[in-house]
Amino acid sequence: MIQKYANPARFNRLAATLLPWFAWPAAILIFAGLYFALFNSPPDYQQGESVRIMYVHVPSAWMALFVYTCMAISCAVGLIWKHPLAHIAAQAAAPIGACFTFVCLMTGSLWGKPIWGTWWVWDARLTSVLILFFLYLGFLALQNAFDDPARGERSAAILALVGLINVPIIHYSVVWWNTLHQPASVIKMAGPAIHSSMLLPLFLMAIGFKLYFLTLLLLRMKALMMARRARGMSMAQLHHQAAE
Amino acid sequence: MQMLSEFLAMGGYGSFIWAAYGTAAIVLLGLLYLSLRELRATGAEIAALEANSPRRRRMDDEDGDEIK
Amino acid sequence: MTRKQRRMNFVMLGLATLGTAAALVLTALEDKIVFFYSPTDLVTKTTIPKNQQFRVGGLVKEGTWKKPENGLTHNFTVTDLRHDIAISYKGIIPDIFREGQGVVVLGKVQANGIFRADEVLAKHDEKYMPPEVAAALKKSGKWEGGKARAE
Amino acid sequence: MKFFGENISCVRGERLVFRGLNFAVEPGGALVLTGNNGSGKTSLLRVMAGLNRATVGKIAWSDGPISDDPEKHHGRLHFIGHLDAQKPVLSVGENLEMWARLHGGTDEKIAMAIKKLKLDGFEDLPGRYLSAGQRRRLSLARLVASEAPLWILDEPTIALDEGSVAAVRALISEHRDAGGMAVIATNVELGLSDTTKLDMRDYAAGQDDIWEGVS
Amino acid sequence: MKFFGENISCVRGERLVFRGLNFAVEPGGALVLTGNNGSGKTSLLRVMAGLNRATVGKIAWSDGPISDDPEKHHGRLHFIGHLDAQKPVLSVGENLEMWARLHGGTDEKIAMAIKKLKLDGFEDLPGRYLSAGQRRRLSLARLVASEAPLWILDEPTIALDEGSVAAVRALISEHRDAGGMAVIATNVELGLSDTTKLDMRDYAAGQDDIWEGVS
Amino acid sequence: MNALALILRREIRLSMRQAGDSAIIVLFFVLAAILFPFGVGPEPNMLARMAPGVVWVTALLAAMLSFERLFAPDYEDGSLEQLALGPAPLETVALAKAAAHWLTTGFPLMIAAPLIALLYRLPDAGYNTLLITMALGTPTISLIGTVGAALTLGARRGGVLLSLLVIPLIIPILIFGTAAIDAAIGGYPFRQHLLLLGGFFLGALVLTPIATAAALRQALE
Amino acid sequence: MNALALILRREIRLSMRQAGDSAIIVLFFVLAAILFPFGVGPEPNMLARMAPGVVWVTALLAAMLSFERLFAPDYEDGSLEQLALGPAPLETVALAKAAAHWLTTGFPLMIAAPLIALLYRLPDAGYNTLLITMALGTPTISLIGTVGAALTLGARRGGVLLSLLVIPLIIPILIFGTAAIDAAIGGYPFRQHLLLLGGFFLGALVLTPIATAAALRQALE
Ligand code: HEM
Ligand SMILES: Nc1ncnc2c1ncn2[C@@H]1O[C@H](COP(=O)(O)OP(=O)(O)OP(=O)(O)O)[C@@H](O)[C@H]1O
Ligand SMILES: Nc1ncnc2c1ncn2[C@@H]1O[C@H](COP(=O)(O)OP(=O)(O)OP(=O)(O)O)[C@@H](O)[C@H]1O
Ligand SMILES: [Mg+2]
Ligand SMILES: [Mg+2]
Repeated sequence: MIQKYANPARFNRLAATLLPWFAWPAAILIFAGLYFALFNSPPDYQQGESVRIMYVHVPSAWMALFVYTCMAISCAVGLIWKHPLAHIAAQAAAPIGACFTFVCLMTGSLWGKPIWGTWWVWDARLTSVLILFFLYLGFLALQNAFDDPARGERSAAILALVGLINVPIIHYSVVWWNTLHQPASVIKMAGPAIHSSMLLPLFLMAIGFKLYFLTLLLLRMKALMMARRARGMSMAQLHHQAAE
Repeated sequence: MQMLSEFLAMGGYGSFIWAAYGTAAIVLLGLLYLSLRELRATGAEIAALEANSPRRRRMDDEDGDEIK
Repeated sequence: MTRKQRRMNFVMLGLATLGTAAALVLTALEDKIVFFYSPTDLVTKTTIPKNQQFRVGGLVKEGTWKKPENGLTHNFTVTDLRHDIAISYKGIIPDIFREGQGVVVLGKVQANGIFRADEVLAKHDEKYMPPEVAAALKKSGKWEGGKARAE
Repeated sequence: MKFFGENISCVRGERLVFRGLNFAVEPGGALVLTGNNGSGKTSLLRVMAGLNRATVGKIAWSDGPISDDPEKHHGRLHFIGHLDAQKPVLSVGENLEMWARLHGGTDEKIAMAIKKLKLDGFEDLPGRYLSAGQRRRLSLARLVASEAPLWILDEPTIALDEGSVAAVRALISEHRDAGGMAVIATNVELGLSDTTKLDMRDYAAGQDDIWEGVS
Repeated sequence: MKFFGENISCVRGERLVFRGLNFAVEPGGALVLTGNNGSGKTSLLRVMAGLNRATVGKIAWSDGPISDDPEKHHGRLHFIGHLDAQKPVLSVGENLEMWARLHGGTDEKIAMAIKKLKLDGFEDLPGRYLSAGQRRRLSLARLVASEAPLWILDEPTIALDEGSVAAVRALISEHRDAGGMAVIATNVELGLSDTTKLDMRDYAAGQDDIWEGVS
Repeated sequence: MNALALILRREIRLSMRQAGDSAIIVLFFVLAAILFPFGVGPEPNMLARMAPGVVWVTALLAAMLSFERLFAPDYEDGSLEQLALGPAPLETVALAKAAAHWLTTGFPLMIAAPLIALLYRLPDAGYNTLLITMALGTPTISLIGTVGAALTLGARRGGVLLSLLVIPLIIPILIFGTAAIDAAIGGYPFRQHLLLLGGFFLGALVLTPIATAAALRQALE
Repeated sequence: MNALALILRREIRLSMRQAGDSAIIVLFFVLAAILFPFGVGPEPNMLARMAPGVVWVTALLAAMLSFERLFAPDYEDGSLEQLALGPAPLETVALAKAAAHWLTTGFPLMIAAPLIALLYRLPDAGYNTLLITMALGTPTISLIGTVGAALTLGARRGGVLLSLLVIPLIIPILIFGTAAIDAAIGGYPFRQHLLLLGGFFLGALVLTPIATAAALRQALE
């Protein structure tokens, strides 16, 4: 079934149908989320207005982990079942994940200064996220480091799988170590420790970010498939001319 | 006017909050812009190559070639 | 030995090693690795070298924080509800610093027993709510803040 | 035990190099690949050895495809490409011994290989002192130093002088007489008798085949 | 302008490879080096190019020994050895252009070289996609892309298919007709007319000669 | 003789024949460690505080330098091709390579580490723990390094890319290694750090040969 | 076009084509600088004290990694042979190579240095001097590195040997570079340090191409 969409033309058509279903809801949800986040949600009893950073920090942090996990799964599919779309998806996802990770680091840092009293500490959560960021960069660098693009995508895929151990470490770092970063607020046994008036914009933004990710993913995959075809065509034309 | 500046000040956290939202917006929208630009550039490249090729084969051919 | 058997042996050996690895890691995680020490540690662990910087974490004890007159030097006590340590800090404190709040301070114990901090970080818990809700909770006696993150 | 391939296509550097190629080698047989520069001889040899994957198609022995048990396949072949797998700081003897032993070669076999490739007297010479042709002969010595039914040779006579070319020819005949098989890519006439020819030009892919039939 | 060497001995890896060798090439002449593997062909070519020093003896043009003005000597020669001096990330055209320009080659010359070596159509192809023979042809294209009276070629036809070998043969004849000279080491018959042969075996040094004549 | 022993013997022979190789790694280690006092200033207190960190970081950087040539020569001269075509699975080859790397590099580093610590006037209580952490940490570094080396084989600027890939993966070892020494000096318990280092080692022992073999297969395609 | 311009153009083209190369060097720089807080502990005071030293030492180590591939690819694929056989003297080749190395590596390092300093909370007074010392020091490092790279060409474990040769030669630059920054932070005069760095640079500019050319000639024999 999925094999079918390895055809660039068919993939293009699928992307064209899906795109509006991702792009528009993403825009609407993010705008609604922003409205609630900035205008229509209460300040925190402790942190005051600064809590509003949460509405970008937490969704992008979740995306950083989510995108990496998706990327690693897609890499595994590419390595085991040799489906070319899988590598393209991973390749398309990596820069998006790197961007979300960067946003998570920056917003966390900007939140940490007023609340903790420091931009940065080397605690387990912050350090492991930084490592995640470097894994993304390493993935991208490895991908582009080879003359043969096929070699690059497979080597990078192996790296992505090796680095997957980092994801549970990031998530549980606040449990395993005494970190300055707070423990989980939302996904916990006893139910969210966040008041519903703050939970609403958080979820709006989180879902909006996911859809935005899917939008970008489709766009980038399309571009990558076209680039691949362009390379193949130019190569073939060269050889053809040469053979004549 | 005063309401606006009060809103922008965000109870003293304005600079942090706007910097956070600003970075997020720049990074995420920047990526969108770059992706779209890349898409357009490769589209143009393919068009040029197709114009060059002896037997034309369009990207949206109904049953085009396939990588499986 | 056939190829299948040999491969099976390798898989078993690998799984056993991985199991041992997991056991080691889990044993290690039984006692948390510390980013900071508690005031109790300072009392029970006599080996803490007094000439080194380290981190102490706990809650700011109610009624010990005097707003400094000159606006810079803060004196307060950090507690883990069992032991206390007196802290002196010259500098800007984080915004959410208040009595009952979790803090992590970095510094040295001085000859007079007072801990001179070079850095004060505020540690907060995972609860987020509007101020009205917090007030209501406090009133109704369901408030259980404070002791949450004092380990 | 037959070694054969069916409907093989190969993509290198995102270009389809050849497609729909079939071949078969019987014990005692020799397959000689010819074709222009760039027609895909080296690519095909690497696919046969299992170093590269065929993009489409199947390579197999009578008892199953090579992908089922790559190690068994590797145990059945010797591959001599352009790279010589020799260390300049190891002596000729040490260089040869490593590869021979890996494939189960014995001391006598190794001694015989040294003699057949006219490397006697060089055993203790460090690899860095060898000339182009001597180095090539040391690579070829691996064929004799341990046994394997299938020899895969990429332009084996490159850089060899006349006498050595004759020696290699004799080696291949001997191997085939003993029931071995050989696949040889070459641009020059080797003077082997009774070979199957495979002209790569017959399987060349046209410009429009880029995405076709690629799995 | 004659290019010649007198009484040359060469030590490589502490072994005397050849000794007492004399040679001379006149304009239009071609010197073909033959000899067993390891007889010193490559060594002699490198000495001629000025990459290695002769242990004893003198190499000179009619207007003076090459050691007097190495840069002038280098400006007069093209050396094609086993290494190809090509970058996989540069295109065929860029690879060729670099060396051609260094020796003062012009755009037309470069275009002609590409055509003569049948590389047209490959100009924009990255070097990494070339097969063994294509890569060799790109090396040989340097001979045409800029002019030099002396060509020093180490086994130029290695890895080439038949058509390309013929093209190289034509190239060398053309060069000689225009008054150029060539020194070529080879293990195979090249089919050039009117060449001077130099058999390296005639200058081989015996076992006892190791320390003799070594300066 | 089986493949593992054959490869080990060859690697060790190669490193013996190319005399002084591991000596050079150790020398680099010492030199890099000497650089820091130049940059930071030679106050004894400060140096003693830095000692565990500097020893570990420089050992890491020294090891990093040696990774680049772990597979590259074999790749370039075709030996890797021949190893892949041998009857032994590539996982065995990967393990043998890692073992050889540790014997010729990690082990000498471990021996040299206390000397550098001496130079930095590490407090006496730290030496034992330093040795134990190095003994547990350096093999893990060798194992992780082989993955990185295999992944970047044939890549452009492979050496730098390799460091980029390997450093994040090695950071935990560095953290727990130095934390254990710091704890030992301060008189705190450090059992948990050692347990973690041991766990990392065993985990890497099983998982990295698989990743390395997969990466090598890609490299040869 | 003369040989110097030809070679420069080729080197820059190569580094462009192999996209992201200098980006990777800078990344390594950042990564190595990040390692130290792990080892040493994250106390802000101490980090600020270490900042000039760490920036300089890690920049040096990053540059060191890039030296290894300065001539090696050209040596291995025969380009160096051809350059030596070209009509331009080898001294020109050496100079062009050093210039290209600085443009593609030293310059990006110089740009990245203030960022790392920021991470270590270098006092404000130090940034200008940091930039100036890097601007004077990195070209000298490139020049000295070319000598080392040429000397170790074809040597076994060349990379490590190279570092071993180059580090002692570079130590003075490191010393005066960090001393100047320390002086600037402390409010002392630092003109003499800068003068010395400038002197080193000019000296190296004249002497190193000669040494490099001689070493290359040896390597090709
Ligand atoms: C550079 C600094 C920071 C980094 C790298 C960072 C990273 C992360 C990550 C990766 C998560 C997702 C964890 C998961 O889903 O398992 C997260 C969640 C969170 N972070 Fe941060 N963070 C930083 C600073 C902060 C600060 C300063 C605050 C608040 C004062 C904060 C509050 C939160 C909250 C509330 C969550 C949601 C927890 C949940 O999943 O329920 N973070 N952070
Ligand atoms: N490593 C590679 N990566 C990508 N493409 C390659 C690679 N090697 C070869 N090719 C391409 O595959 C085609 C076939 O190359 P191959 O080396 O198999 O040819 P060949 O028949 O062995 O030629 P020759 O006689 O010149 O050795 C070439 O035209 C080349 O463009
Ligand atoms: N780099 C080197 N260092 C030391 N000795 C060498 C080196 N290269 C070759 N030799 C020695 O010099 C002798 C001559 O080698 P050379 O390469 O000149 O031979 P050749 O005639 O070109 O042989 P072939 O036909 O095999 O290429 C060889 O026997 C070898 O032992
Ligand atoms: Mg070939
Ligand atoms: Mg030769």
